[in-house]
Amino acid sequence: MNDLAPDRKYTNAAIPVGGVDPHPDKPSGEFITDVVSNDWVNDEYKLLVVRAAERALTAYAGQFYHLLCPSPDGAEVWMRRPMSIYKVDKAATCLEFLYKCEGRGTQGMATLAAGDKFNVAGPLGVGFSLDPAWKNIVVLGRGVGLATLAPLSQLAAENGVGVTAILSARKSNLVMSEDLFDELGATSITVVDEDGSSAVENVEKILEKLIADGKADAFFTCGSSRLLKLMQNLGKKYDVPGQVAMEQIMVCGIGACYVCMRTFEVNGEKTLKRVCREGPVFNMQEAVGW
Amino acid sequence: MNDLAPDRKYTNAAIPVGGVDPHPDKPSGEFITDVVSNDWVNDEYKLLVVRAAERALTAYAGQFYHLLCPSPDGAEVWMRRPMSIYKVDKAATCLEFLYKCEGRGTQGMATLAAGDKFNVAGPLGVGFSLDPAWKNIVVLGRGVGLATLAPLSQLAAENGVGVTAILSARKSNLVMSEDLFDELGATSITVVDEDGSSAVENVEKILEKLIADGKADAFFTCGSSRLLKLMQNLGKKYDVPGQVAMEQIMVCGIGACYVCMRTFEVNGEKTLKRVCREGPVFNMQEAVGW
Amino acid sequence: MVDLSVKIGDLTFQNPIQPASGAFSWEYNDVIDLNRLGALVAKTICREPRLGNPTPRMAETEAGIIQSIGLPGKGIDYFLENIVPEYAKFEPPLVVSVSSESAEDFAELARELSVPDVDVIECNISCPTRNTTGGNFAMQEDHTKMVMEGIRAATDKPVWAKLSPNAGDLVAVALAAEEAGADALVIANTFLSLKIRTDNFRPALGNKFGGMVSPALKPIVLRMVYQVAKEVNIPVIGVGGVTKAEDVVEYMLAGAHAVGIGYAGFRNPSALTTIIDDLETWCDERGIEKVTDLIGAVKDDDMEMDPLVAASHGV
Amino acid sequence: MVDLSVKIGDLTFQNPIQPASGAFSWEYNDVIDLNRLGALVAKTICREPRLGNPTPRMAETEAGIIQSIGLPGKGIDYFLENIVPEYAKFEPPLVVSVSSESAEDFAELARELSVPDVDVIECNISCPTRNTTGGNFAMQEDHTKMVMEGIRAATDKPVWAKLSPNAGDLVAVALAAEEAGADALVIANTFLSLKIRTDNFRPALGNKFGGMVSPALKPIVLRMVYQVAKEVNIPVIGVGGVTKAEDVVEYMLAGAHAVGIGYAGFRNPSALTTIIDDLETWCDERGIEKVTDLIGAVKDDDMEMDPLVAASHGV
Ligand SMILES: Cc1cc2nc3c(=O)[nH]c(=O)nc-3n(C[C@H](O)[C@H](O)[C@H](O)COP(=O)(O)OP(=O)(O)OC[C@H]3O[C@@H](n4cnc5c(N)ncnc54)[C@H](O)[C@@H]3O)c2cc1C
Ligand SMILES: Cc1cc2nc3c(=O)[nH]c(=O)nc-3n(C[C@H](O)[C@H](O)[C@H](O)COP(=O)(O)OP(=O)(O)OC[C@H]3O[C@@H](n4cnc5c(N)ncnc54)[C@H](O)[C@@H]3O)c2cc1C
Ligand SMILES: Cc1cc2nc3c(=O)[nH]c(=O)nc-3n(C[C@H](O)[C@H](O)[C@H](O)COP(=O)(O)O)c2cc1C
Ligand SMILES: Cc1cc2nc3c(=O)[nH]c(=O)nc-3n(C[C@H](O)[C@H](O)[C@H](O)COP(=O)(O)O)c2cc1C
Ligand code: FES
Ligand code: FES
Repeated sequence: MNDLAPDRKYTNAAIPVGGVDPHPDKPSGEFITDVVSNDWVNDEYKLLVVRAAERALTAYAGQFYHLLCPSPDGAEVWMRRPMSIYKVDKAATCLEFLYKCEGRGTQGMATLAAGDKFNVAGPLGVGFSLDPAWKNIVVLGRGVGLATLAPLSQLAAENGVGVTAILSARKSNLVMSEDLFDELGATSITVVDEDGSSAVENVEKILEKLIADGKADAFFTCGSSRLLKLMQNLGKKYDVPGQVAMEQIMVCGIGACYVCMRTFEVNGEKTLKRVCREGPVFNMQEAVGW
Repeated sequence: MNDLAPDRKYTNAAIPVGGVDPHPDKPSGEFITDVVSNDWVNDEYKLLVVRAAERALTAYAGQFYHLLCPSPDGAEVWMRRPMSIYKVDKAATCLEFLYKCEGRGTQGMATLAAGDKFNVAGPLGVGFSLDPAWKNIVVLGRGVGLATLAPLSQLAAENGVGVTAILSARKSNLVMSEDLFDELGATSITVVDEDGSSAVENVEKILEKLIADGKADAFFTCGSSRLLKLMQNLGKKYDVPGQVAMEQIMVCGIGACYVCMRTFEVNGEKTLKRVCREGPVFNMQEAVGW
Repeated sequence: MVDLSVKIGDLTFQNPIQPASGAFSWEYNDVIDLNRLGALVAKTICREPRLGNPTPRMAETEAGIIQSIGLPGKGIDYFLENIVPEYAKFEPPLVVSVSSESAEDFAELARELSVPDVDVIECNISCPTRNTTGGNFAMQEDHTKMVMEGIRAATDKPVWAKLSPNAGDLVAVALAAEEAGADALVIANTFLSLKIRTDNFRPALGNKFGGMVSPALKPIVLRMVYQVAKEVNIPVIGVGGVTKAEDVVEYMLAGAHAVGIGYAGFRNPSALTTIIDDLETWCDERGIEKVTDLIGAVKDDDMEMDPLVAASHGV
Repeated sequence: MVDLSVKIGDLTFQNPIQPASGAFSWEYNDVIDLNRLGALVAKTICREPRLGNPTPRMAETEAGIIQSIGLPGKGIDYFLENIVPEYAKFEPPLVVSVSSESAEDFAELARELSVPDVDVIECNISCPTRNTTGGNFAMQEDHTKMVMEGIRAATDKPVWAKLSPNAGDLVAVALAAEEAGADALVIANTFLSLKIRTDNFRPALGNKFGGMVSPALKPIVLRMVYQVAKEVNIPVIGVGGVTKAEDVVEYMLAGAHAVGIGYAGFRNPSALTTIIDDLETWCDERGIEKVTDLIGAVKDDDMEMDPLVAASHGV
């Protein structure tokens, strides 16, 4: 005679690690992952490693997962949070997310501990693509934008493409992924606000040098409107193609709700696109900043 | 620039263990207690022991606390749950609650572990009272009703009043508090459904015997409509006064909302009373069952 | 330190935090210091003693509760004799909520309640489980006007009209109440709701329908307060889902002079006084000198738009 | 095993679970098997390409979200040419939601949408951020009647009217839609709401007002479905806060023939198909042979009353 208990049940058929996959051929799914670790990388960022079912490991650079964050405070978090895939470790059957602890969602994520379950939907969206003609690319990222660019560098390394990574941050102790980029054989250049090296003019000089040296067949960026503008200008000036990963608040993450739209300029005409479906990675010259 | 974080904050000034008490003279308060233990007593009941600020320890038999249960399932439990005080251990500065795991609230309580915080409001309501003229009383409880009657027996013991406790349950392994009653020097009689000993006719015989033996200066009951009716009838027939602890769904627990009303018959006239304020303990003859 | 006092009509309240009717009684003095509240608000009373609705009177829902109490009470005579003196022991102004099924009786009740210890008469013309012709006058502007005019004529006390969130055109109802002479508007009462138990196919409440109460509903009530405050020239008191100081600020930004609090005080008996403390801190931290500076201070006249979308909206 | 199929007008749906308009698109096929759904429901389309409202279009609230998307889309021509064929690849009937600011255009759109691959035309006459004379016809019964009559005359397809929870007298609006020839009623759209940020004093949404969506609101919408289903003779589809099979049962007990689901599919992309599975199990465990046996099966004709209270209510 207890009707109150089901009052708050949510229903899903998320696929657990080792569970039967009802739709092995579908590109995306809802998965229940097992938290392996969730450690601080620096004062503001954490790295979450989760073990996931096989199909969840098909994510590639620039795609994202939509995460059902636990609550930081005993009340519900009502919407999922989009997060770029930072690393897919096929051998360990693990996904990694690098995230900045901001509001309730990411603060809730920060509470996850080894052994916890974590519901993730994905992989979603259109990620980065590499033109076989490109021999050397430049990735320029600021803050947590590096989380999105890291797997691109891996992709490039795997395809024998040389990478120069310019890592921008407020303070040197907030520069992440330097090791990761190094590991992948990328040349990394760190610029920080502390010593003024991250100033647009300085980054511009670095980029022009790379172009001159034939190290910039394509540009990639994420995480800063200012740096996007810089790359757009240089890209136009020197005819360097580019891609940018955009962010927007999302609801469905799948393309249904039209919450995540941003303005783009395609062939001189302004239009709106869904960051979750047509993106999050877009032609750099079409983006209108954010 | 983060306005979302405070979205779900609740505000209170509950008094923690060792905290400053802004209202030492008020009869009730909102307290944050520290969970000491929370163990299974049998298949269905758990005993929660919490350490509380000094003023929280003034509870006496029949009074209750209004408990802010944690969530069993990641979503909120919206209302407090009333729970009788099972034991006040002044030496250890602890409160104890004996509860049956039923719906979301008590299932949430069941998740509490040593070291957790638990918000309780109280003590509330009017508890049992003992007439100095009474030398021997009979308490008759079924199921978790015994949780409410246990501290009464302690009160009686402290006042040199003899107690016969009739403990009724479905199965013998669900009879709780037998030890507690024994400890307090009460004579306890266990009746169960399994062997038919809990049948009303049998309990009636036991009660009539106690009356005949002069062991029943007053009746006390809690937890069963059927047993209340029995005691009311015998009480009327043999002129034995009595008290009953009633239950009702509550919102405020303080007397403001009028959610917890029950029908009573006072001097032949029917009237409604608030279980939380005029009760939960009432003159047995005035109760109209539940 | 911030001045938290607000004026509603000629009355000054030491702060904008009031309990909501039906969610408070002098018995809360067992837990908190009632003298700190902006006002004391008694539970709605009726002429005759009423038993109220069948039990259960409350059921939990997915995110909140529904309740149908049915205005139980011992009637106005008992109230004046026994309850008003209990409230009179405390300092904040006493707001007395009253309800009736007829306009004449409503006016007569207002007259009888016009005793020295009563400071404000709050007209509960919006009890959601009463019907539009029998007590829930606030569903329609003409009913609202009629009943409020009668009350206005019957008393010199400030009269506040408590409106219904179930009305379709709340602004019209609000304007009708203002025109009839209401000194302030209390927005809003509870949302008419239903819960059916799937275990026994029965309504969860004895009275079938109930009024929903939940912090979840704040954005809906806030919208109503905003819309009404823009149109009327009398103060609005926002009631619905306030659980923290930021919610008080949000209601005031939307145009409210004060807020009423129900649910939060059920959840945390010490909530109301804590919210007063937190509001003070919130204002002090931001250098706000008078809490009244927040009233209607929402910045909505220069909405930032995506340039492309703005163009498509003709901006 | 239970027969989950339901008929709405002449159309049979394999089960009573449908996505809600705006919360679904054929792209969900990336995650779930669309052929299992009761129906496919496309996002509301308008005649012209629309950019929709300024961002942000969504904000989280205490218990749910508010959103104001503004019906963006590429217009009816693109829709007929490119989107309808995507839906046609799947088996369930296709419900196409449509909105307009004028009755004439609404009728004309309905005519143009009457192509073979479209099975139902859902008339979104209740977009909460449009005004009563410009698209939110469902606030008033006369507007509803007028717009629905035009649409009825323009098409032979089944037409469903999506109603507004913000209307004061929903039963009157429902009766008007029925009289105008609607084949079914979809109850309800979202609750007009506002959130103001206390950090910058600005509305949280680019469009200021938004529609609230939350499981918290289910008891309010359920009450509306119950009240309307008692009065009309056409099927009602309940939309609001369904997150589990028990919610489907609750809506059906209240009188709904089917339910629409939005939020739950956002939270858990696999929710809809799981709710279908769970509903089947729920019925089988209780020996319910046809899910249609649940429709209107609430036991509300013999409410148990506390005897004393019953007496006071004249029962
Ligand atoms: C495709 C995509 C990939 C992303 N990848 C990463 C990543 O790898 N690591 C990482 O740390 N962050 C990433 N983000 C941003 C991340 O989604 C937000 O930081 C997160 O949702 C904030 O949630 P919260 O509850 O902590 O903060 P909230 O309290 O919800 O918001 C805090 C602040 O973040 C802004 N914000 C909220 N949601 C988003 C959003 N979806 N996009 C951008 N800003 C938002 C709010 O406007 C507010 O200013 C990504 C966003 C997108 C769209
Ligand atoms: C003064 C008082 C003292 C109590 N003391 C104890 C005690 O010491 N130990 C104990 O186990 N229980 C006690 N109860 C009962 C306890 O309050 C309920 O079991 C509890 O609230 C159920 O919460 P839940 O969320 O687990 O169940 P829910 O899912 O809320 O409900 C489960 C069932 O319990 C019923 N119920 C819910 N609330 C109450 C209530 N307030 N009173 C009675 N029935 C209710 C419901 O109708 C339902 O049938 C007491 C109740 C009162 C009023
Ligand atoms: C148990 C309960 C009883 C109520 N009784 C009354 C009442 O007697 N008169 C009245 O005008 N409102 C009554 N209300 C409504 C509240 O005054 C208030 O409008 C509502 O609870 C919304 O505010 P909140 O979200 O802060 O709770 C009652 C609400 C509850 C929960
Ligand atoms: C992001 C979003 C977009 C919506 N778009 C539409 C729409 O285009 N047309 C419409 O009729 N309803 C729309 N709605 C309302 C839903 O169809 C539905 O009525 C509402 O979400 C309530 O159902 P739920 O509680 O299951 O989410 C939208 C809702 C959301 C959350
Ligand atoms: S988040 Fe729904 S369309 Fe992108
Ligand atoms: S629970 Fe509020 S009066 Fe008893």
